[in-house]
Amino acid sequence: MKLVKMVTIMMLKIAKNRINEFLAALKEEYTLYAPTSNGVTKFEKIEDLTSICFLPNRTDISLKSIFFPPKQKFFRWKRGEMGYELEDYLDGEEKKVIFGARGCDIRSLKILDMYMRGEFSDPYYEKRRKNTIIIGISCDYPRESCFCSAFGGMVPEDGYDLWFTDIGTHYFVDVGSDIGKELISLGFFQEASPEDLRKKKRRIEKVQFEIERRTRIDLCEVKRCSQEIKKKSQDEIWRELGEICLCCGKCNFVCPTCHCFDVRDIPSFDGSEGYRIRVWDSCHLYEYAKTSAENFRKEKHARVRYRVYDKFVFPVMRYGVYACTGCGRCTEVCPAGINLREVLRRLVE
Amino acid sequence: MAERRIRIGEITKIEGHANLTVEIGDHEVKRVIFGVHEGSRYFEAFMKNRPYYYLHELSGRICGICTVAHEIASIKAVERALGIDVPDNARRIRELMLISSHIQSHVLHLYFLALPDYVNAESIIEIAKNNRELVKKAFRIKEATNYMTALLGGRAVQPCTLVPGGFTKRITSTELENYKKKMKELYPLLVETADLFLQLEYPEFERDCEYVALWDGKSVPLYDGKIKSTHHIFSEEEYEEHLKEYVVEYSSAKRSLIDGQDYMVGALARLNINPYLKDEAKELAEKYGIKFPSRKVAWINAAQAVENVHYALEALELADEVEEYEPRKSPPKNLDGDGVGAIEAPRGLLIHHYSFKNGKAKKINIITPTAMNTENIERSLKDHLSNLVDESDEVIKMEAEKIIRAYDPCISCSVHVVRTR
Amino acid sequence: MEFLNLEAQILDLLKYLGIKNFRLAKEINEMPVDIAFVEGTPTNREEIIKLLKIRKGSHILVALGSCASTGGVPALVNTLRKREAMDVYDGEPPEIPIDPKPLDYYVDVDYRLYGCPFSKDELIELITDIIIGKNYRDKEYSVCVECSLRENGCLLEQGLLCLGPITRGGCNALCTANGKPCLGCRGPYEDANIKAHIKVLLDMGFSKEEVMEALSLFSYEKFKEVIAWLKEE
Amino acid sequence: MRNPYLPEVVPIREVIEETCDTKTFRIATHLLFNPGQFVELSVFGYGEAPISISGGGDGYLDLTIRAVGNVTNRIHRMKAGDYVGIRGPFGNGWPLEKAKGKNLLIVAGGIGLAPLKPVVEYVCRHREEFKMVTLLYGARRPSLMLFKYKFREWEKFMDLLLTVDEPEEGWKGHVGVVTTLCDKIKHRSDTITLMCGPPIMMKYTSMVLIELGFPPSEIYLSLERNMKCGIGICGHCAVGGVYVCRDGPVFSLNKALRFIEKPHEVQGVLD
Ligand SMILES: Cc1cc2nc3c(=O)[nH]c(=O)nc-3n(C[C@H](O)[C@H](O)[C@H](O)COP(=O)(O)OP(=O)(O)OC[C@H]3O[C@@H](n4cnc5c(N)ncnc54)[C@H](O)[C@@H]3O)c2cc1C
Ligand code: SF4
Ligand code: SF4
Ligand code: SF4
Repeated sequence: MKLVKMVTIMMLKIAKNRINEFLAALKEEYTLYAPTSNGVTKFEKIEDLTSICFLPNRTDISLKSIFFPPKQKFFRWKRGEMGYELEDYLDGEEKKVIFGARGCDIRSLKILDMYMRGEFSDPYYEKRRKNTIIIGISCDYPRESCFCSAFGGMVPEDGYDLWFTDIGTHYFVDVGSDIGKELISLGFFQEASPEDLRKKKRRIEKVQFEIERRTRIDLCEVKRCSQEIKKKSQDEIWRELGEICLCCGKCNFVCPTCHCFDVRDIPSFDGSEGYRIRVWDSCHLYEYAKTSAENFRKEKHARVRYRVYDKFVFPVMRYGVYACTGCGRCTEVCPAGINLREVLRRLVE
Repeated sequence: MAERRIRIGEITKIEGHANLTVEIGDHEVKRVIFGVHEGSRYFEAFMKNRPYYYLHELSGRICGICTVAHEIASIKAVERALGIDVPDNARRIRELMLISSHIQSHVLHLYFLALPDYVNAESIIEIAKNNRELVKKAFRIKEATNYMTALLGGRAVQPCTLVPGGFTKRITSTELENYKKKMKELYPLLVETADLFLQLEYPEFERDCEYVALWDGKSVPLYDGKIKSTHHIFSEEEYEEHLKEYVVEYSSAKRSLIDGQDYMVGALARLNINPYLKDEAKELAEKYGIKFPSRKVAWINAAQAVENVHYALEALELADEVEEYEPRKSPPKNLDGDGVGAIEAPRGLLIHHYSFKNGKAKKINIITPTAMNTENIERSLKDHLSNLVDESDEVIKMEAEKIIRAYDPCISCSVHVVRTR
Repeated sequence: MEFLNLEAQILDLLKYLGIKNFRLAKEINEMPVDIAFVEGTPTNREEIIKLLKIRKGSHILVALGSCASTGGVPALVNTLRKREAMDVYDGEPPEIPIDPKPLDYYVDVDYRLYGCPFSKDELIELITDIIIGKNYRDKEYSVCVECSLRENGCLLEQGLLCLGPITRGGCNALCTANGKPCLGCRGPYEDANIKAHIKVLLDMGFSKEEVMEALSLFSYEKFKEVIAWLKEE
Repeated sequence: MRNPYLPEVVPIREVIEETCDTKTFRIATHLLFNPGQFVELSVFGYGEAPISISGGGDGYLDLTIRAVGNVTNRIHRMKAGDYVGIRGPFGNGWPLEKAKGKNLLIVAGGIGLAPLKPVVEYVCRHREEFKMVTLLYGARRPSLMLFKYKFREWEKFMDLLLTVDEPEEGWKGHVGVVTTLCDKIKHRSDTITLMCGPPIMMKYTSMVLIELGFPPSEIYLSLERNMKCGIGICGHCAVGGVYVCRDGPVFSLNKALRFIEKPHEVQGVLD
């Protein structure tokens, strides 16, 4: 008890040139995921520490697919004595460390948890999600499309084990959990000075200010803003967006909180065995809400509206939070140039 | 003796639709008509006025088999015409692609189209019933070669990484390693294949004609070289002076002659013109008493089998030299110009020739191997069948088909492409 | 042709299917058949008649590849006036050409395998579905979907002219994964917002000609109207 | 923790032909359910489909299925002894408790009678728990009516109002859409209405019932949506912020009308 108290008061930092040692030590025991760059930046399993990419801000592709891969096998079936034999494909139980997660990444995991580990828990997600250590890091400067300030800012309140902030030759380190406390006992960390703390604060404020300046919306009053958007369900904006949206689905796939999936059976030639898999799905696609009786979201504008509502209205009604992190990925990939930040501004103002 | 007409309405086991009519009278073959009755597709017409960066996409669709060869020839012509730089490395990778697609094409022809003729089977499906292992082997080679082409080209048919100037994607050392590994695995199978096909009894028929192939005086080139025939050597750009095309009324495919003579292109022509086989391949051939140059038409099949071994070795050497390829931009230096790309497709010499104005193709000429071979096929048939005039229709038909199939003609290719003025 | 590229699977497949009529691999050709795969599109009258015969003699007719299902590259000839096309033969074609059209212009087509070349995976899916009696459905979503599932970067974002957003998925985004923008070889899907995408491309700075070129490359038959509209604009 | 995506493999015990396109499959399982709940039915190789439970008893469940697509067509070719997979039961079911002591109006169209059959059977067993009970059932044609062999028994316990869109030989009953029968309902007030059928039918019937004075808060609808998981994760069934699989499939009309994204089933009602 005493130790814990001491640690929480202590301010820590780690020298940049010791990061690799630290990660190597972690890699001994855990599978390490960190950003890499091969045309696009994304989180990948790290075999070789030199392939880690230290980015100034978030990755192009979110870390969703580590826990919820685009295609995932549920089970294999095989015709047998007693009808069918099923073989489950629950996998990915290894202990993971994710290094280099951003505030939006961490918030997105909390949102995904809300969907996937709620009343009904998704075992395939659960299995990959548990035993995950998260080391987050502050952004050096925001991307053009970022608007996390609308959701409380760049540094999340919780959800990380360690949080790094660049203060020159060192990273300032915040500890966010008991596991974090264990990690700092590994011996790579040293005490930080009040000057370091000031540096950290200045650093974060600067970036934060830049994001706010661009975003110019504040959705922090979740309930009120959500109500505001809710009122606009018949607004002409939806028709406008419906005209230009290509319904390509890219915004859904890159979104770190989109979790829809389709379930498919892949049989062998004679159907005696096969796999049941799930594949990411998108609410912008024509067949998404199609049943034998009717297609319930045939018009494109209804699909566009649905996505915005499913981020800013429905989850608020259900869970009291937005299902958006302000990462701006959807805006960045949208070929039609639909900018979620602008859409929200129009809706809220 | 009354005149006899023997007709094969549709020749099977070749790519495309063609028919054959043989007219016999007075104990001699009066006329052989090798007709192509596929409708024309006017590639050269609609490729006109298309921008240079789409030409290889279109020409890749001329034929479903030699897509790699067509795309590469097309790109080569574009690059020459517009002064687009190609790194040496990219050139070599293209050569590797050509090699794996050559082997693929040869294996397809040998096992699936030619072999049934020599083992008296109706089709490969029948062979599969009795000798599953053999067919499995053929499929394994095909699969391996397709895999290799796909490593570099994205996919084996209609590769999607080729662009003027190089490739669209990074070609990593792992991919090159895998190519090499696969080729090594494949090599014994190719030797076995050669063993099998060199043993077969081919029709003894011999005939003199011109052979035409790329030539560089030291190897059996696929990608670069001068054009050499039995009697001439000329550069790619000079092809128009020597190869003259014409239309015959009973066929929708154009034909051509080299300085007034019919000529043969393809595996046999390549080996006849280029006596530079790798030792292993040469020894293998000689083990079965097969030597090049040779005038035996049916030895085309033997030549293909030998080539497989040769090119596999060639590829292994090449792959050692090749380094990783990083995509880079290399824009055309000029938008007007004229360029010829001649390469060796599996069935023989393939020439693409474009003239550009403002980046758009204004003149297009494509001569495919089969178009070059048709006149030669017809004349070979006439000679060969002359020795058989007294045989029954069945025998004549069968012998005729054997000869035609030996050439591995690709009818679709020959029709799809015709010259524009 | 691509059939033989099924390689490993083909022998497996023969356990369930007999191939009755396969001119390339086999000599004797029989009718009627259960499934007829037709590749390419008729180029002369004889072939139209043959196609009608095949339709009559087969239970299921599958249009294999771009040419058969959308008209494909050969349909580009429809951009020309007849005279220009015939110039190819120095003005004397052996036969008056007919316009390349998708097979369903002539006969009912049960299934289509889009693409040039069509996707092996889809062929396997179709054959499996036919054998086990399942509905095979055309993909009603864009290539972007498959591109996103592969999580490779987007070429359109890099400023290349990509037709992925309006092109029917099913190819597993092969070209784009290899760094080549989608040229629409599978044709547009029903729900595609074609005009909106054209606008996107124009806004990106591509000229009308460039966009028209790209659209007509593989699916001229399907984009005819849009191209005409674009010319008008 | 049991994997909710993993179906239980169970045999079909019996197949009962209902109409030309509908069959009832008696599945051997010990699952317990509430009327109005559904299961996810797997036919391996063909996929999964949500199917309402149309009855049950000792060691079995009944699934009444109309052949429209992959799963449903395939199961129609199956026979007793063949195996399928089921997951569930899912969904909230009909608010039977609320109806106790009140009048009960059951409105069904076509296959929509399947999820309502357990309610009807409950009424037959516990008639005393309700005041007046009416079953209003419409089908496209007389030959497409489900459970005709049960009607005689049901009639003993409730008012049975039947109608068809197109008559056939021998049909002496009412002709017309379901709404044309609504004025024959003998009870107006203090009535809980349970309704299931095609979207268009639910919409017009709701309108007419409201006009007749039935309050929307006492009308319950069972919605049909595309469903992949049945447990509110896959997202397909979401409508206006609720998951039909988890929060429904039964909703009060009142609630459905307040969804932000109005379900098609009630579009136009009260406008
Ligand atoms: C809660 C709930 C309860 C239900 N209860 C029942 C019940 O008790 N009994 C019952 O019969 N049904 C019931 N249904 C409906 C049933 O779930 C659907 O009919 C079923 O999902 C169809 O599945 P399938 O795999 O057979 O069809 P699928 O193959 O998935 O096809 C579904 C629909 O897709 C469309 N489709 C099919 N082929 C094509 C094509 N080639 N191109 C385009 N579209 C196509 C058609 O509209 C088709 O009807 C219920 C649905 C829900 C949500
Ligand atoms: S990315 Fe843009 S165009 Fe594509 S579906 Fe989303 S909003 Fe529409
Ligand atoms: S909706 Fe857009 S901004 Fe919000 S989390 Fe998803 S991708 Fe990021
Ligand atoms: S590269 Fe093309 S197909 Fe892929 S996501 Fe981008 S626009 Fe779509």
